[in-house]
Amino acid sequence: MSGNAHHSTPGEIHAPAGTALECRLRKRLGTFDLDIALTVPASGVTALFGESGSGKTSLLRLIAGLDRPDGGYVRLGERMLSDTQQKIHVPIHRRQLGIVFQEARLFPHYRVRGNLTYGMPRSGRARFDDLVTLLGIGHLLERLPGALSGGEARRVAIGRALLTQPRLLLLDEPLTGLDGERKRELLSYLVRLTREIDLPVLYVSHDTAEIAAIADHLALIEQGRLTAHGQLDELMMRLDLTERLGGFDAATRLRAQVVDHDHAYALTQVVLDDGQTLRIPALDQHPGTPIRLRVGVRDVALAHAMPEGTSYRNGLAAVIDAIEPSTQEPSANEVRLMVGRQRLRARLTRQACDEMQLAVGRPIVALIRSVAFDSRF
Amino acid sequence: MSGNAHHSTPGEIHAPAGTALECRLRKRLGTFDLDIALTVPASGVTALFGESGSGKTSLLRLIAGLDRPDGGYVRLGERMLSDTQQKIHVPIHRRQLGIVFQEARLFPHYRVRGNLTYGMPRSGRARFDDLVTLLGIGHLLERLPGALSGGEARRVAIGRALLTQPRLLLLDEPLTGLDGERKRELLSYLVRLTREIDLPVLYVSHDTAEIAAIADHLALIEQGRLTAHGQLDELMMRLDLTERLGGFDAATRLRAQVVDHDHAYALTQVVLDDGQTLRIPALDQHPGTPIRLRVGVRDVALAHAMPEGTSYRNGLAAVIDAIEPSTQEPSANEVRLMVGRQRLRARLTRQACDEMQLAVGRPIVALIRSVAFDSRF
Amino acid sequence: DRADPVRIYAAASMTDAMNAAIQAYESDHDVDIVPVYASSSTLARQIASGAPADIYLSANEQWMDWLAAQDLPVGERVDLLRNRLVLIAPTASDIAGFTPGDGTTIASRLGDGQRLSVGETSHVPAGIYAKQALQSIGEWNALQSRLASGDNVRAAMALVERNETPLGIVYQTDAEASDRVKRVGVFPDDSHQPITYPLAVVDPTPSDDTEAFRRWLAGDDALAIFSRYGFTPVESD
Amino acid sequence: MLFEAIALSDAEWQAIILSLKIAGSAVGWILVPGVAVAWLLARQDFRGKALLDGLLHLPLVLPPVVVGYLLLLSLGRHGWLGQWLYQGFGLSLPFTWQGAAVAGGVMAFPLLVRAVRLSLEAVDPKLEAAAGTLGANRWRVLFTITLPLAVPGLLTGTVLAFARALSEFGATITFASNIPGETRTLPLALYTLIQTPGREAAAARLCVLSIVIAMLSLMASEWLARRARQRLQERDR
Amino acid sequence: MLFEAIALSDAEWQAIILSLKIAGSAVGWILVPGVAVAWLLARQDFRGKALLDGLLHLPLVLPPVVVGYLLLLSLGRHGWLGQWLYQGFGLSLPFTWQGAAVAGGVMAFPLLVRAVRLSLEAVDPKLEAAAGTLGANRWRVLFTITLPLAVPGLLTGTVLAFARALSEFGATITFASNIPGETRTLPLALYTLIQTPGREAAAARLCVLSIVIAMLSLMASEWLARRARQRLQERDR
Ligand SMILES: Nc1ncnc2c1ncn2[C@@H]1O[C@H](COP(=O)(O)OP(=O)(O)OP(=O)(O)O)[C@@H](O)[C@H]1O
Ligand SMILES: Nc1ncnc2c1ncn2[C@@H]1O[C@H](COP(=O)(O)OP(=O)(O)OP(=O)(O)O)[C@@H](O)[C@H]1O
Ligand SMILES: [Mg+2]
Ligand SMILES: [Mg+2]
Repeated sequence: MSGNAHHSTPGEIHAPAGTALECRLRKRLGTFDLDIALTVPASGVTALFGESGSGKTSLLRLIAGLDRPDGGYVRLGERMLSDTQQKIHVPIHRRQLGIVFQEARLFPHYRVRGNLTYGMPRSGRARFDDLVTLLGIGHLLERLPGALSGGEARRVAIGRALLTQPRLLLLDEPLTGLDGERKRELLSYLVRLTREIDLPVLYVSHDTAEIAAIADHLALIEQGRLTAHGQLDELMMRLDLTERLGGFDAATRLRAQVVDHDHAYALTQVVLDDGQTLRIPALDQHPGTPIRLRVGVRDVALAHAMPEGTSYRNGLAAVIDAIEPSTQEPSANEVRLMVGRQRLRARLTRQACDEMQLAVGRPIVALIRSVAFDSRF
Repeated sequence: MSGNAHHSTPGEIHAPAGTALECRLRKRLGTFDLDIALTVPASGVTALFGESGSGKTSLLRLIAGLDRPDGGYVRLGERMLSDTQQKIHVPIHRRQLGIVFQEARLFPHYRVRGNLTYGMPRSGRARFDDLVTLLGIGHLLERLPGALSGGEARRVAIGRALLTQPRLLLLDEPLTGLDGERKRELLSYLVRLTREIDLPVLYVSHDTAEIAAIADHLALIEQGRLTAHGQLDELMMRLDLTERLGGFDAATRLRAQVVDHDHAYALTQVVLDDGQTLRIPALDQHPGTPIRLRVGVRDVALAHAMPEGTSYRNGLAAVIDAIEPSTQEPSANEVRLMVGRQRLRARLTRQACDEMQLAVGRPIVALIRSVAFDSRF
Repeated sequence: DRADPVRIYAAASMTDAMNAAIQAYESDHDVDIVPVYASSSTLARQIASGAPADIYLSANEQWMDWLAAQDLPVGERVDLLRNRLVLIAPTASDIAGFTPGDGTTIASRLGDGQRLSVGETSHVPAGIYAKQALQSIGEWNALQSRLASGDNVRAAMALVERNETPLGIVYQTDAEASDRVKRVGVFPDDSHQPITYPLAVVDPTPSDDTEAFRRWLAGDDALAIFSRYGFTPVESD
Repeated sequence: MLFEAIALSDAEWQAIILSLKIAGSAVGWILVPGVAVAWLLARQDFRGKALLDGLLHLPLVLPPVVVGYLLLLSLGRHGWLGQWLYQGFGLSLPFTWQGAAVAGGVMAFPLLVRAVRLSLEAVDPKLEAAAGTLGANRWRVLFTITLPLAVPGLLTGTVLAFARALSEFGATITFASNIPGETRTLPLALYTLIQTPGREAAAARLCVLSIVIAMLSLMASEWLARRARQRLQERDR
Repeated sequence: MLFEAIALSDAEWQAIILSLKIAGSAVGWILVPGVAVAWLLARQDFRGKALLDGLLHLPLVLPPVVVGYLLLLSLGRHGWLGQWLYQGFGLSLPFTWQGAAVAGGVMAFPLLVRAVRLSLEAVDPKLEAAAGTLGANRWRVLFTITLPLAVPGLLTGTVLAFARALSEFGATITFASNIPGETRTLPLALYTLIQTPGREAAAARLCVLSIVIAMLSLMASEWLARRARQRLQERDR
C-alpha cells in the first residue's frame, strides 16, 4: 500500500504479516491528548489495559470511526479506513467492525430478538441459536430492553455485536456486570471464536484475571500514550513492568503438552519441553495437544529439594535466573527461574530468600500445587 | 413497633439489636417473581450476591422506594419506609439512602462539582476534598459529564452518593469499570467509612474478590429468593454452599492480633488466639490490633511435619475436621482444619489426600506462604 | 345533466338575503346558483386573480371601482341595493331614541370609558360610512379615540349585543336581523355617501344563465326578497 | 325530534367531509417534506440554516390572511409559480380544494416541523451510532432508529398540523375562496354563519361539531402516543 | 431619501412596540400555567386528563374569530368571568391591550403546552429518580433537573407562542377590537392596509417589518437553543 509512504515512520508502514489492524492516531479532547500507534495481530485477542481515563475508549472510538482523528490513519487488512492526509474517512457502517460499547446501548423500541438480528447477515442465522443459548438469553427474546437487568442487557449487547460477523471485534469492558460462571463461559467462547475463524479482537478490560485468561497480546496505555506492547507472556516476564501491570496477579504461562489422563483422580499429566512432567486438574484434550498453563507468582514455592510428606505433587527442577526486589510488595523479591528453556516467575519474602541463601545460577526445586493451575481457559 | 404485629412471621418482627434495615418484600415483574425477607445489620457491609437476573437490582429498587412492592414492608431503624398494609410509602427523597446505580446517571447539565454537591448537606463540605482526592476526580470538577470516561463517571456517581451522608448505602455494582488500584483504594475507604461512622452498606457485586475483601455479611439470591444469609465467614465455611458460592476463590478468614513488626524485611508477626504465630507482609497497625487474615483454600498446603529447606515460613499445627469431595473441582477434596478454635479450609487433589492418608481427627501442619496473605483490606 | 353553475361572489353581509333570493330563483329555474361569501375586498382580489366568478356583488363602490381598474372585463354595473346606517343599543338599554346630529350628541350617551362600536373606519364599508356620518354631524373629533372597531359590521354589532359597548353604528339590515339590539336612531341619508351595493358580471363570456340571473336580481321579485331583510331599492334618480 | 335536532344537514355533512379531506391532504402533503426539513434542522449544519428556519416559520408569524394573499400572488394563475404549475401540469390551485389543502398545509407546516425537530433532537445519537456500527447506513438508521424513536414528536406534530389545517380560515378564504362543496370547510361555514345576524344557533352547532371532530382526532393521537410510550417505558416512570 | 423610505412612521413604530408588548405579555402570562399544564399532562395520570388535553387544544382547532367571540362571551364586561374580574378587580379586558394579550395568550397556549410537554416527556425519568435519591423533593427535582433538561422544548414552545401571539389577528380584533395605540398590533394594521384598495405598498412594508421582527426573535431562540444543546453535547454527535 504505497498510500502510506508519506507517513512519518516508514519503518512501520509495511505491516508485519498477520497484522489485522494498524493505526497511528492523534486526537485532542479538551486537555487530554491521545497519540498512539498500534498494531493488532490478525489472530488472537489483544488486550488494551490502562487505568481509568487513560484513553482506551477514545482509541476504540477513533478506530470505529465514531470520532475523526486530528491526524493519522487506520488500516484494517488491506483497507484504509481513515487517513487524514488522504482525506479518507470510511463511514462507520462500512467498516465491518463489531463493537460492544461500555454501555449496553440497546435499541429501546426493538425486542431483544430485534436487537440481536439488527446487524445480522443471513448467514448469521446458524449461529443465532447457539449464541443465544450460550448467553442465556433465550427466555428474553421477546422482551423489550427496558425490562432487562443490567447483566442481561450487557449479554444482549455482546450477542448483537458478535452476530454481525465483523472483521474485527472491539470490546469495551464487555463483561462488566456479568457473574463468574457466565463470564467464564463467554470468555472461553470468545477464545474459541477468535481461534476458529481467526477473528482479531481488541479487548478493553480492567480485570486482570480476565485479560490473563483471554489475551495473547497486551497493549499498555498510560495518559494517551502506548507504553508497552507485545505478547502478554513476554510482558509478564518483564520485571520492570511488574508495577505497571500491578493489577495482574503476576503469573507465568508455561507451554506444555498433554501426555495422559488419570480418570480416577481426574488429573491430567502434561510434559514441558524439557521433559519434566506436571499433574494438573483434568483437561478435556487429547494426548499430544499443546496447551498453556498459567502459574501465579504466588503459587510457586521454592525448596532445595523435593520435600517429603507434604501435599505437593509437582516439583520442577529449575535454575535461578534473576532476583529483584518486588515493586508491588515491599516484603518480597521477584525471582525468575529457568525451567528448561522456559521462564517461570515466583515471589518469595526477602526473608525467605535470605534464609534459603538463594542466588542467581543456583539450582532449585519449584513447588507448584496441582490445584493452583488455572486450566479453565 | 407494634405496627408490624400483623405480619405473617411474627418471629422476624422484633429485629435483633443492631439491625439497620429489615424488609420483607414481594414484587412481580413480568414473569419474574421476587419474594425476599432480608435484614441488614447496623454495621458492616452486607453483600448481595447472585447471578445476573436473580433480582438484586429489583430488591434495591424496592428498598429505595423507586418501585412499590406488591406486598411487604421496609423498615430502616425505627422508621417504616414502606408498608403495603399500613399504606405507608415514604417518598424517595425522604428515605435518606445513598444509592449508586448500576449506570452512572449523572446529571448532564451539571458540572462534576454540581453533581457531587447536589445532595450534599452543608456538613458534607469537610469530606468533599478528601473524597475528591480519593476518587481522583479533582481535575474533572469543572467538566460536564458528557466529557468523562466510563470509569470517571462511575467515580463521580460514587462520590455523589457518599456525600449525601445517608443512613444506609445501597451500592449496585459500584466498582465496575474501575481499575485495580482505584478499586482497592475505594474498597478500603468504604470499609473505613462503614467502620468509623457505623454506616450500613448493602453491596451488590458479581466480583467475588471484591465481596471477600469488603463484606461482613452475605445474602445469596437465586431467582428472586434468598437462599442463604449470614456472616460471610460462616457461609464460606459451609461446604454445602461451595458450589453456589462457586465464583469465590473459596477462602477462610482467620482472626489474629498484631504482635510485632520486622521493618528490615517489611514483615509483621501476628498471633492467632491459640498462640501460634504467622509472618505476613507488613501491616500499618499497632501491636495489639485485632485483624482478619484472608487465606485462600488453594494457598494452604498440608504436610505431616514442617518441611526443611523450603521457602515456607508459616506452618500452623492443625487437626483435620472434615474432608469432602470438592463440588467446584472434580480432582480435589475440600478439607476443613481446626487451628485452635478457628476453622481453616484447604483444597488438595484427591490423589494427595490419599497418598498422605489424611483422615478426620489427624493432626497436620498447614503450610501458608507469607506472600499469599491478602492483607490489603 | 345540468349546465355550469352560476357563481355569484357576494359580500358576506348579504349572506342571508342572498341565500333566500337564490332559493327563490332556483325553485322556478333549472339552474344551479353557487354563492361565495367573503369580505368585498377578498372577493375583489380573488376575481382579479382569476377566480371562477360570474357575478360580483360588492358591499361598497370602492372595491368595484378597484376591480374595474384592474384591466378586467367587468361588465355593466348596476347599483342593486341601498342600505341605511343606524345607531343601535342593546335591547335592554334605557337610552332613548334620538336622531344623530339633531341636538343630542352620541358622545353624551356614552358613559365614562365606554366606546362606540363601528366597523374599522379605514376599510370596512360600514366603518367608512360611519366615519363620514360622524364627520358630517361634527362628532368625529370627539369620538375618534373612543371607537371600538371590528373587522366587519357583524363584529361591531356583536359588541353591542354583548353589551360591551352601549352604542354601535351598523346597517339597518343588521339591526333588523338581531333581536338583541334595538335601533336608537337612524343617520340622515345625507350624512354619508349613499350606501349602495353595486353588482356586475365579471365573466368575460357570460352564459345565458348568468345574464338571466343578473336580470332577475335587478327585478322586482328579488327586490321584494331583499326588502324583507331591510334593504331598500335604489331610487331611480 | 331530538334526532332531527342532532342530525346533520347536508350542508353540514358536506362541510365536515370537505374539512376532513382538506385537512387530511394538507397533512399528507407536508408530512414527508416536514420530516425531512425537521431532520435537516436537527441533525445537519449547513449554510442558510437560519434562513430556512426563519422562512418556514413565516406562516406562523404573518396573519393568515396575509399568507393567503401571498399564496394568491405566487400560486395564483397569474403568479410566477402558479403560471408554471398551470402551464406545465395544468394544475390550478386557487379556488379549488387542492388549493385549500395547500393553504392549510402551509399554515400547519411550521408546527409540524417544530414538533418533529424537537423529538429528533431528543433521540440519543448514541443509538444511531450503535446502529451504524451494526452496519446500518444513514437511511436504515433514519427509518429504523431515528424516526421510530421520534414517534412522540411525529404524532404531536401530525395532530397539531391536522388541528391547524382543520381550523384554517384566513389563508383559505383568501387563497381558495369560500366555495360551497369545494372549499367551504367547517371554519368557513362557521364564518359565513357568524357573519349573518340571527344565525347564532346554527353557528353554535358548527362550533360544537368542530370541537367534536378535533377532540376525536386529539384523542386518537393521545392514544397512539400513549401506546408508543408504554412500549418504551423503562422502569423509572 | 433612501433613509426616509426606510424610516418607520410613528404609526408603524406604535404598532411594532404594541405588538411586542402584547406578544411579550401574552407569552409572559401563559408561561407558568403552560409549563404547569404540560407537566401535568406529561408526568401525571388523573381523571379528566383527556378532557383537559382536549380543552386546551380548542383555540387551535376553532377559527380565531370564534375564539375571540367565545372570549367576549366569557371575559367581556358582562361575561360570567369578566363580570367577576371587573367587579372584583376593576379589570376590564375588551378594548385594552391587556385583552389583546389575553387573546394572543389563549391562541398561543396549546402550542406552548405541546412543545413543553414533548420535551418533558423526553426527560429521562432515571435522572429524576436519581435526584430523588439524593434528597431532592418534587419541586427541587422539577426546577433543577426536569425543567433545565426540557430547555429545548421550553425555548421552542416560547418562540412558537411568541410568534403565534405576534401574528394573532382574528381573536384579537374580535375580542379587543382594532383600536390604534391600544390594540392595533402589526397584524391588525397590516390587515387594515390589505383591505384598503391601493395601499399595497404600505402593506408590503408592514409585511416585511413583521417578517424581520419574527426572524429576529427566531434567531435569538435558535441561538439560545444551540447554546443549551452544546452544553449537553455528548460525544456521539
Ligand atoms: N419490567 C420487567 N418486566 C419483566 N421482567 C423484568 C422487568 N424488570 C426486570 N425484570 C426481570 O427481573 C429479573 C431481575 O432483574 P434485576 O434487575 O433485579 O436483576 P439483577 O439481579 O440486578 O441482575 P444483574 O446482575 O444482571 O443486574 C430479571 O430476570 C429481569 O429480566
Ligand atoms: N469531550 C472531552 N473533553 C475533554 N476531555 C475528554 C473528552 N472526552 C474524553 N475526555 C478525557 O479523555 C480521557 C480519555 O477518555 P477515555 O474515555 O478514552 O478513557 P478510558 O481509558 O476509556 O477510561 P475508562 O476506563 O474510565 O472508560 C479521559 O481523561 C477523559 O476525561
Ligand atoms: Mg472507557
Ligand atoms: Mg442489576
